Amino acid sequence: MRFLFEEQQRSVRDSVRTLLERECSAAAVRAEFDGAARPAQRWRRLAEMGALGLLIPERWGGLGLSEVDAALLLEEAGRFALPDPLVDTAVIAGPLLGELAPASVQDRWIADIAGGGARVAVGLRAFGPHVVDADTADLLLLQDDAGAVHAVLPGDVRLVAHPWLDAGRHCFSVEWAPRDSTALAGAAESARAVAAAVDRGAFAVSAQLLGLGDRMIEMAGQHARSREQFGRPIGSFQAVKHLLSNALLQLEFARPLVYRAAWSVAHGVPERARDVSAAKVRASEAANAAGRAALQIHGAIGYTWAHDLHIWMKRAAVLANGYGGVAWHRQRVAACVLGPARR
Amino acid sequence: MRFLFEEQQRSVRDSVRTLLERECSAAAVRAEFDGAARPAQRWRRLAEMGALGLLIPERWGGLGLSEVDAALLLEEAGRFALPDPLVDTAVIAGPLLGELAPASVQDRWIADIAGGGARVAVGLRAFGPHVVDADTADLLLLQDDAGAVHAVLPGDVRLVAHPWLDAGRHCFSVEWAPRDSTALAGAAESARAVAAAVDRGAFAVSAQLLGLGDRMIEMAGQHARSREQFGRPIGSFQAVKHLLSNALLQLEFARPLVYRAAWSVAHGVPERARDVSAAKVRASEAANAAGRAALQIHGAIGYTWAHDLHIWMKRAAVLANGYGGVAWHRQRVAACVLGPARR
Amino acid sequence: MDLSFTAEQEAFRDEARAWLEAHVPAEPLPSMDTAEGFAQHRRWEATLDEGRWSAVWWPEQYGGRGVDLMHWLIFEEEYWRSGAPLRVNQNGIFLLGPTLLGAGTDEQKARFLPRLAAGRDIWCQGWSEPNAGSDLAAIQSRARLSDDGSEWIVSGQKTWCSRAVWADWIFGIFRTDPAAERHRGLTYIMLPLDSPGVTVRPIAKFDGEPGFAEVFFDDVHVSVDNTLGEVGRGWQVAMATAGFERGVLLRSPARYVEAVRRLGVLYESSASCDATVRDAVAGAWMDADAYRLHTYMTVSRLLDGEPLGPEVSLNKIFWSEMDVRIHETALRLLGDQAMLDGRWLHGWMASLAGPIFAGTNEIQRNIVADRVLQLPRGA
Amino acid sequence: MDLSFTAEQEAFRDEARAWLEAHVPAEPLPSMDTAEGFAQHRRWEATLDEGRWSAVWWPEQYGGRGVDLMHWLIFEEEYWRSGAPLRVNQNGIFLLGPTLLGAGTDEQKARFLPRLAAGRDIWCQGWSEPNAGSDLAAIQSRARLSDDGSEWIVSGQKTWCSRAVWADWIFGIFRTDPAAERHRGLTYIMLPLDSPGVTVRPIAKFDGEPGFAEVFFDDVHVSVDNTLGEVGRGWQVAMATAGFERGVLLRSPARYVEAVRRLGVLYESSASCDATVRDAVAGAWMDADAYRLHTYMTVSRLLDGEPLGPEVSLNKIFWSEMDVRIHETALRLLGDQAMLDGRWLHGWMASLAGPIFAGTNEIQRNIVADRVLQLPRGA
Repeated sequence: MRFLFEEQQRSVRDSVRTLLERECSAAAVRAEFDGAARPAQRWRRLAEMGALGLLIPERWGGLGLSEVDAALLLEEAGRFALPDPLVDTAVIAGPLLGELAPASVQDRWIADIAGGGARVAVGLRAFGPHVVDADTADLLLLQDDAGAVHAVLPGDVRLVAHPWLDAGRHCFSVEWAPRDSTALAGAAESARAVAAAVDRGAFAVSAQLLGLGDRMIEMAGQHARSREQFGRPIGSFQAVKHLLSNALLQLEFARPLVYRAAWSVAHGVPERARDVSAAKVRASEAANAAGRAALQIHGAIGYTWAHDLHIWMKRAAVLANGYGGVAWHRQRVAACVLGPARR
Repeated sequence: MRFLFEEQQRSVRDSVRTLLERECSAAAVRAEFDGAARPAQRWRRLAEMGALGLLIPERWGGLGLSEVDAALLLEEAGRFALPDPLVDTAVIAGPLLGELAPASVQDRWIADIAGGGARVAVGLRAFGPHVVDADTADLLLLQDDAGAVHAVLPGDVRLVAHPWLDAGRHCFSVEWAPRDSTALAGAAESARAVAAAVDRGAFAVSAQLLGLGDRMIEMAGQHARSREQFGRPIGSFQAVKHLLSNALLQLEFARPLVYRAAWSVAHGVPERARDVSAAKVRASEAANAAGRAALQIHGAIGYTWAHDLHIWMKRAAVLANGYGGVAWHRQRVAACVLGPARR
Repeated sequence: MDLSFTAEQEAFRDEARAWLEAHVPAEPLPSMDTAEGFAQHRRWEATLDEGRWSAVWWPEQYGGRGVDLMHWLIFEEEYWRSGAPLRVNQNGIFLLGPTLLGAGTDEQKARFLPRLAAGRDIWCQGWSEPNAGSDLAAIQSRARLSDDGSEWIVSGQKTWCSRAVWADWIFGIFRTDPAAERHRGLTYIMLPLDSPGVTVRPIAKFDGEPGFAEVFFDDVHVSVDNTLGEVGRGWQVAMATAGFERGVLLRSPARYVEAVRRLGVLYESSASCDATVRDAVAGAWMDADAYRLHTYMTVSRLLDGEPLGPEVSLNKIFWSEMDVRIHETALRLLGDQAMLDGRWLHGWMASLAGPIFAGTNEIQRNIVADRVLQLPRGA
Repeated sequence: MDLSFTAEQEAFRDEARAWLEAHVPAEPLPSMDTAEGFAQHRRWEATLDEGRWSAVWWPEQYGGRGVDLMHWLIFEEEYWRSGAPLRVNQNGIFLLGPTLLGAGTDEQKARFLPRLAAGRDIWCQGWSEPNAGSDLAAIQSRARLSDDGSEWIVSGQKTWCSRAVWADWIFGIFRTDPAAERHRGLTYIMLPLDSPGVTVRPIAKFDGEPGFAEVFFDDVHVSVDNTLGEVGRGWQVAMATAGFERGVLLRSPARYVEAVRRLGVLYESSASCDATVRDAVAGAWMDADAYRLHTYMTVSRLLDGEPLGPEVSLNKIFWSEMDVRIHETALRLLGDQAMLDGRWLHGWMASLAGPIFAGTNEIQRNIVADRVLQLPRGA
């Protein structure tokens, strides 16, 4: 039992943080929230440092590492509110193609994913009817009604945009017709790989939520130290202290659940579903609570579009609601721990 | 629309407060909690001031008043943690006998109840399997499996004592055999009166819970004003201020629900069940929250047997759990407002 | 105690309901934080005034009906039930109105109130400043008398002025005695926003709409006739109604009763089998009902001649937290549709401001602790 | 990261499990807050020591097994799982023990630790005083040196001393420099409770049992050999382990894992169809699992040579609030049996003390805010 990240994993975290400080500044995130196009360079840099191939076997140019190695990187993606489809492309799609797709499809796409040449949008039924960033995807992985996963090209779908809370990413319904030629495998054969992809995705988003929460607590701390009212920093008031301490409490006790989910996904333990859902529940609740505390501490200034906070809050809300919402994951934990619900 | 108590109702409150200050001091309540017998004089005095006949028609020596007139009196009973069976005897049993019993039973008991000559213990199935203070009752009103209410004499039952949280009152299971001769009326005929008695009792306890909560907030305020730490009264710390403010908030927004329940019971409005249950839910939650806040503010001293607080907390917990627990009443509110639960 | 309405009250309710059914726009108006929406909301204020519904509890001579606050609550119930628009002049009607009625001269009442009721003047408030938020007494914006004593010359900056972007007038408190500190030496002044020297800079809020603004004053001249109440006692003038009627007027219960009704409709349509959400919906119903009844109690006390005290701070805490809970419950019911643009999502964003504006809930809890619970003042 | 246990750790677990299965009393012992229960718990400590399980992470020469804290966590998992009794000497083993190991002389370690491990000396703590609760630095109890410098002469009063009624020794901090204030001039001293001049007055707690006591010192003479650490640095001596190992040792996760397992059994047997309670049970499981994993993280960091910081204050807040939630959920499941005497009801009463003792949660939140979040100190 050794529950901490090793030196090499921490150094990945440091590298991606350095990269995102440059490529994913709050100003850049804000610009995209206000409608600017996503800069291609950021995705390229992420590929160069190996972030997109982390979970992809070496024969396709990936690093062949595990979710444990990815956890701190994903946390940084949250901390910087990275808008790019890192989870869908690199965490869900890459390994899913590796497990499920025929060799020709694998050879066409996987190396491209690892190399930053392909963005993939994902529509798994467990995650609801919407597909994020389908407009900028080079490939869509979509599940049909029977459960089979299809690799569909953008030209073969019609997108209906749904304006939503997170202006930095775009939400769509996808109209498409499943064809035998697009199916990666049959529904029955897909089930195991899809279940793994669902858990991998939900874990990855949990890690992002930790980072989002961290950053919002940091924002609130900065504000509380500098903003003065009644002749003293507002952070010296006990109401502010305790509000932020409680937010930190929730986050710090969500953290081990998320890190453990990384392990459970990486090792495919029997309790994987339970562990991922517990992580998603608690990371979602903690990130949203951190946002609410940060907003209350900021007061009116935090309620403005000009301040960064709303972007982080909205990203957290959307990620908490997506990839299986809190209710879905809570019920999954209960089912795993207590058996089927009683009627 | 005039949602306040009239002068006369407030003067009943003042009278009973004066009476209880004398007859039901914290020292007396504590002594009974430690095993002393209940003083007969207190019950007599309550009868003399009309408290036991408030809801009983004048022809049996009662005052023929309504639950609205009783509300503030019941609140005082809570404030002073009155141990005596006021609710079971005067609020539930008296009027239930008046509605349901044959004339001979009415004539035997109702005037005695109003006059303080008879204590009644009540076992209604909606309130669970236990009967409180069955050991000191002159009469037991018990519901059989079919729902009919029986008037049973103490000699005809066997009591099994259950030590429980509220040492000031005693909890029993009652072993008894329903007989035709003890039945007040058939099950079908009883249903309406029993439903009314259930709502009347649950309302009455809600009012007591308000008073219990008030007193605990008062205790906490007194302690916070006088206890010094770090060279200042602990009540000057924002953490203490906000904890107690939140407790007051819950209580003050439970209050109108309880007073409205008095009106709904008194006037038998169609929404009576909903209104009583909302009152019971919120008064229970508020009283328990007041207790928890008061305990936290008192610190270790509040956790001792020597301090009064534990008695008030335990009474509140037992009353919140009894007369239909919070879950039962919450579900009843939901059923009234939203229709049957979905499966 | 009598929880039924009188025949006269029921007739008043019927009249309001009939008028609203005939006049409420069939389609919701665009957001009042857009130019077009603001204009349409202003027209709605005029329509309301034509029916004499703008501020029913004001004296008739100023555009009201001279009815009591219980009637106002009844009107509000019908108003929210009817789906009528939000009140673009709410700060004028509910904040300035009572202060003018209490502290204004007859001339001021006649000059301002009828135009206010008719929406000809839309008002915004000027309380907060960059360094005076929770600590409102730290106000620095100044007004000095002109040499002839006929005008105030105002300089400084106000901020978080809701609806200031398109409003006509601003009211606020300004430091008129530069030597006085904190709550002293402040004066309540009303200014036209088109005065030379006024600059309004919109601030986009959480949802991106310019719902409030900064207002800059650069030697703005305004007649001393626009002083409300005594010079140097602006704090007292503002707070006299702050404690009194704001506790009731700021958020009428009908708003939440209607929100919870819509929540029930959403529950009906959702087919959700999640009993924890059902429980939250029932909880929201109890919240709204408790707030409605609590307000009846408060108004009954007022009509009985009792003064309101600092306990009204509890109201602000309660409705703002309830509002968040209602909307969070709605988002839970919406499930994977929750994050899509829509009325509940926007309502949720709006609800998040509740615990902050009009005095943060932390400030309200301090007031409750200090003045209701009589706990010792803190450091 | 490796979340599996080593073969050696598994063997250690198996050994502990086998021993516990063979030795844990079949019937629960009577409450340790009764004379008879205390005596039985003391005998259980001796039994534990015979098996060398009393304090496994202590060096072997003092009665431990010289294993690391991860092994201690494994032992605790087996201990709680086995239904073994509460530790009557917990203050000695978990509070005094680490301090003695860190600051004691070799003579003191040899003199005290083996007797402590064997339950021959049961210890209670003497921190709080009537005027020094949350504000522990306000300690007034004094110790002055005898003329020949060989003894402390102790006077004053300690309170809330858990298990002091039947304990043998007390440790605590006393003011040895009357001129020094607050955290300065205090000394950590250990005293036999049967010393002349010591009076122990039991205090009945919430449930009526004499679980703690006031201890009065009236010119009590105690050898200076019983000074722990440097004279005048008692605060630092006490806090060195307070921050370090108390965050881990005070409440091991296994206690809550076991409580949640019992909660699951209660759920199984309850036939409750209330989905909101089911949700609370699942929430309790997540709580206990989070706390367990959090502790693994903390111990892994310790074993990696990292120091622990003020963030351990989060542990105290978390377990104490979790404990209340677990018991409240159990009472909900028990329904109309909830208020009857029984293990869950008594556990609930015990849980209510959690947010108060060992530094109230308000104090812990201050520590987190000041020292983890780096917020400015308040007034």
